[in-house]
Amino acid sequence: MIQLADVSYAYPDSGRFVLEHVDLRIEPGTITGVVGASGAGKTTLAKILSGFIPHVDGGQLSGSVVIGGRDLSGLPLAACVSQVGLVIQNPFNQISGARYTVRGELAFGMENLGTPRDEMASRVAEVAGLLRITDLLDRSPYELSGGQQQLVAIASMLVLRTPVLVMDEPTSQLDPVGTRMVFGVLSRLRGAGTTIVVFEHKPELLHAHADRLHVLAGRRIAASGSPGEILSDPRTDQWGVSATRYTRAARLAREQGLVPAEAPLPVSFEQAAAFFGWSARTRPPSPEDAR
Amino acid sequence: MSIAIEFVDLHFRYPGGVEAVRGVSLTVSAGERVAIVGENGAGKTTLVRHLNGILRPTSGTVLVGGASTRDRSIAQLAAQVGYIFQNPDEQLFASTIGADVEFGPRNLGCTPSEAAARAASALATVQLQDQAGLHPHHLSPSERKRVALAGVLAMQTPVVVLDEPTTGQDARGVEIVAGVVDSIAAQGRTVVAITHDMDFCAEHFDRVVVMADGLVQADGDTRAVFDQVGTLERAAVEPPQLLRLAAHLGWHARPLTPAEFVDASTREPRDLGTRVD
Amino acid sequence: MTRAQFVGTGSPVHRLNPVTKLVALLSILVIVFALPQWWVSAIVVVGVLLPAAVIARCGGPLIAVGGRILLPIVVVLVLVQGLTFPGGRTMVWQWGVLSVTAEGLLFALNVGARIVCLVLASVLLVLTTHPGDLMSALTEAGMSPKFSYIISSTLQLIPAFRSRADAILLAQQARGLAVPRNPLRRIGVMMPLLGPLVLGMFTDVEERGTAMEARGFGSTARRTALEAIPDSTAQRVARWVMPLVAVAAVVVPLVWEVL
Amino acid sequence: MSDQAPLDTRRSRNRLLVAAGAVIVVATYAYLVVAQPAGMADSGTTRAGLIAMAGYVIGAVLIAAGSIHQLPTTTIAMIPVAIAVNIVVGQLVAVLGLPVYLDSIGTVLVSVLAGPAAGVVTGILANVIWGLTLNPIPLPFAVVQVVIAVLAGTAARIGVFRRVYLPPVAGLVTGVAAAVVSAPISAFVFGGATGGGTGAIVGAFQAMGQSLLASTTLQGLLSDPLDKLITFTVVGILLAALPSRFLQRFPFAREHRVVTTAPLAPPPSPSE
Repeated sequence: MIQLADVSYAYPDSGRFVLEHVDLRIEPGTITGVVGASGAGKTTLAKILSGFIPHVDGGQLSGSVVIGGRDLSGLPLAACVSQVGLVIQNPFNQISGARYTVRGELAFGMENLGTPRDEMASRVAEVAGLLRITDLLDRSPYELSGGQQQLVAIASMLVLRTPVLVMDEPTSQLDPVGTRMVFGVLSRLRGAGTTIVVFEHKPELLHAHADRLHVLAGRRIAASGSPGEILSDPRTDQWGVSATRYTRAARLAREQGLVPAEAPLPVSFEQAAAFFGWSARTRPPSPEDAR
Repeated sequence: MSIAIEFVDLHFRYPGGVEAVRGVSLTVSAGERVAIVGENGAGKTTLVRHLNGILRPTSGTVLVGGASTRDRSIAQLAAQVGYIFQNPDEQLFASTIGADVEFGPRNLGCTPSEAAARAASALATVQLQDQAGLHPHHLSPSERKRVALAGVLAMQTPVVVLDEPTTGQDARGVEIVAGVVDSIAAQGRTVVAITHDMDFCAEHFDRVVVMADGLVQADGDTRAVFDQVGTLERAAVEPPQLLRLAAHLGWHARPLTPAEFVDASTREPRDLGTRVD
Repeated sequence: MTRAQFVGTGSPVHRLNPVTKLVALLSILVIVFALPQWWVSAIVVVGVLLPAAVIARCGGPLIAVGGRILLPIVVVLVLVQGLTFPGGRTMVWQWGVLSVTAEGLLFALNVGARIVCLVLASVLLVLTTHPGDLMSALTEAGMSPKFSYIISSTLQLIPAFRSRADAILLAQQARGLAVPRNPLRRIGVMMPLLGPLVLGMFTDVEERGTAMEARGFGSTARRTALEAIPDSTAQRVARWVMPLVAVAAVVVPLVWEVL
Repeated sequence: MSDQAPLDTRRSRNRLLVAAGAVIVVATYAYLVVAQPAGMADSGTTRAGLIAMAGYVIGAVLIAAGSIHQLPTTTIAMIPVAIAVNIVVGQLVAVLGLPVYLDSIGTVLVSVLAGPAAGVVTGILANVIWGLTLNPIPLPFAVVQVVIAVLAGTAARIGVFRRVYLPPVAGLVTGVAAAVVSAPISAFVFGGATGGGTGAIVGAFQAMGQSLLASTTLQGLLSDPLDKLITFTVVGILLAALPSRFLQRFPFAREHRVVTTAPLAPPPSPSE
């Protein structure tokens, strides 16, 4: 379990807080999405969750960050990174370049931690199969496309098998097919007990895969709830969170009085099909239809 | 202020030997809003990079305002074609946002006061007027992308080319970029955009060009192109959400915006809404 | 030229342990600098380097690359020292005010032979050794993994940075930046070009540091390696014998002089 | 290594390596220049080449080894990027046809932001990279980079980069030092011929009656000070234009107030 209690943070010498009084509770073996406008502090929160703040970036951190019963500020960085794997936003910078092939790049983290040779080879093969990059293993990571590099960057953390994974926009360079595949892999990892925190803003995928969403706005957690609740909330625009076109159309229909005001708004394609299918037959959808 | 652009049987082969554009002929009239869609490697960026001379045709011709781009340098074409690159960090350099936005107009020969006025108005268009005195890197990446957009808008070119303008933008950023596209077109200027965001594309462009394998696969009115399901699938393009939903519900209408969708929902035959299980 | 030009022919020279080759290179350098007569270098080039290049099937690239580096140096060396060597007394050839001295030519021959040896030996090592293998082998031999990371990472980053520099140049030209003809006025276009490159560097540096820590680079655990480095008893012996020969090349002449 | 004792031993071992390297470099220079072994300049068959090469290379290796161990991972991660900037800027400047090299901007930036030790490693490994990319000529000159990095770092520490007009002065001084230190290598290893243009200049000085070492020193003094002056000036301008947020990330720059004397922002207190 991950628990943030009253966390505030200011970067060194900056004179202002980027996060204030953040409380967050994340259950083990779940996928948690964190959404919010660009510049709302998502990358900062990702670094707090993985111990890089305050261990590397310094600055002023108050409150407590407890992961698996231990306070991160009391642990050395090496212990933090063995608990929490961080996938940073830009895959180009996640790739170390210390090795000349994707295979070597994937093994690099394990080499640093002293993983035995046979074990390294089998973990590389397993993760590469999972993310469908087996045919890239002997290529140079720098001659790959942005999307392929992003898959390599994700794989380079998955091989370390940390109990917690924090991912900062892990699908920013992927096409829809790649994005769905990555979320599929995350769902499998959750099934195996990994706790995943993903900073992402693709509403359809969050709705399909996340167990819970938190909204970061105005330097704090502005709302928490199920993906359905958060993504159909009337405040999405104000939070800088994008709603699906289904939700927007349904909201418009509700504003025009075409459906009852209490009807829950759809987020996904399936829900929207049900919503507008029913509305077209003039029977208002019941709350169960949209869930 | 309004000029047309034309590609005539354009071929382009990279020095490595890959032929990225394999015979494209396309005319864009002044004031059109054209979106070019297709998966990575389809040749979209290669095509539009011919508009301001970054790439030169292997064969074929590119006409901007009726004249070939052949004998004009990138800097000369810059007065006619504004090109907004994907990555703002490859162009922002000045110590204030305002100064950076003035860079383009100054290069085009504007007086300092004119450049400042243009910069102010461009920054207002992207809603960053209050940040003009800050360093570009005080902003979030999504805001920096809007600074780069303003830097090209301030050059007031008759043609504006946008490469993936909504990538990395949050909800509000997408809305602002959409507003920019609409306002450029309203002034009779031409907008050509490459985009992966089909919903954005459906709501703000008159015309869609689908590319795959260096060729144009479909070209025409937005609604008509997004209805060519087979072609889109071959080009690995997913139709916009609402259009897909309307088709799934068996509607005749092909709505592009939430308003059109809701409007259509009241007019569609009611018994057709039962295909849902 | 900033890309490592490894030519992978899979020859016996390629398959040697990279440390063996590096020790050989260093021993050769010590020998030719300790015995500074031109014929020592000539023997090393003809007797060791060229045969090794033939075995490695890298003769062509070695001559091409080595020639490109050496030709200007050797030409300048012979001309400049032949004509202007301070210790020159014995005139061999005179034309107007120009005079070539025997001492100057001998100096050029002695120095030039060593440079040829230095360049050819280094280039041969680079041609026959993948930089990654060299770094892995040196790390295994006790070099700090930090060196290995910096070298390998830099070699791979350079092409990416070069395309970034190209992209910056294009982006600024698309904003109307024209490069002036006057070289001094060109200094004015430096900031729009260097600015984004250096600013980008800061973002990269921060993210790369984080990513490296996240992958345990700061770990104090005993590191392991994915790939095994080939080695043999013969090579282990050679790695002792070659430096001994080099030391002898330094010590023997000294003792000779003293006696 | 969580306990204190090994950390201390390692720290003193690192200092010892750096000190030994520095002593060897200085001794080499002193022997070659001050002691001027008899007959050294008269033929190519003295051991001056061996001494110059061995002294400088062993010195550079010791200094690099002693310096790299002091650096935290975040600083190490910075070095490849800085070397790439060195090389790419050098090439950009060449493409633009500017009359300078500017191939040590990255090294100077690292020295200023992360301290001389980081700069030393950057500079030395930049020359190793050149060696690995098929031009071994710069390799014996690695120790010159040590001088540049140490002087740049020291300049930053004493506040040179807080004023616009001081970096050019520091650059000039650094350029003179670099020229002086590199001269014995040019003379005794390469016979004055490290390249076409520079070789011709060395020849011109020799024709005027200068010794080989004096000629290579004078040749260096013609180009290095101007180049380093421009390099330091450019770095000064870049630093002045940087948002403070970037500089706060570097403990050395923060601790020594490298760029500004402005007071630190007071730590904020949470609202409510």
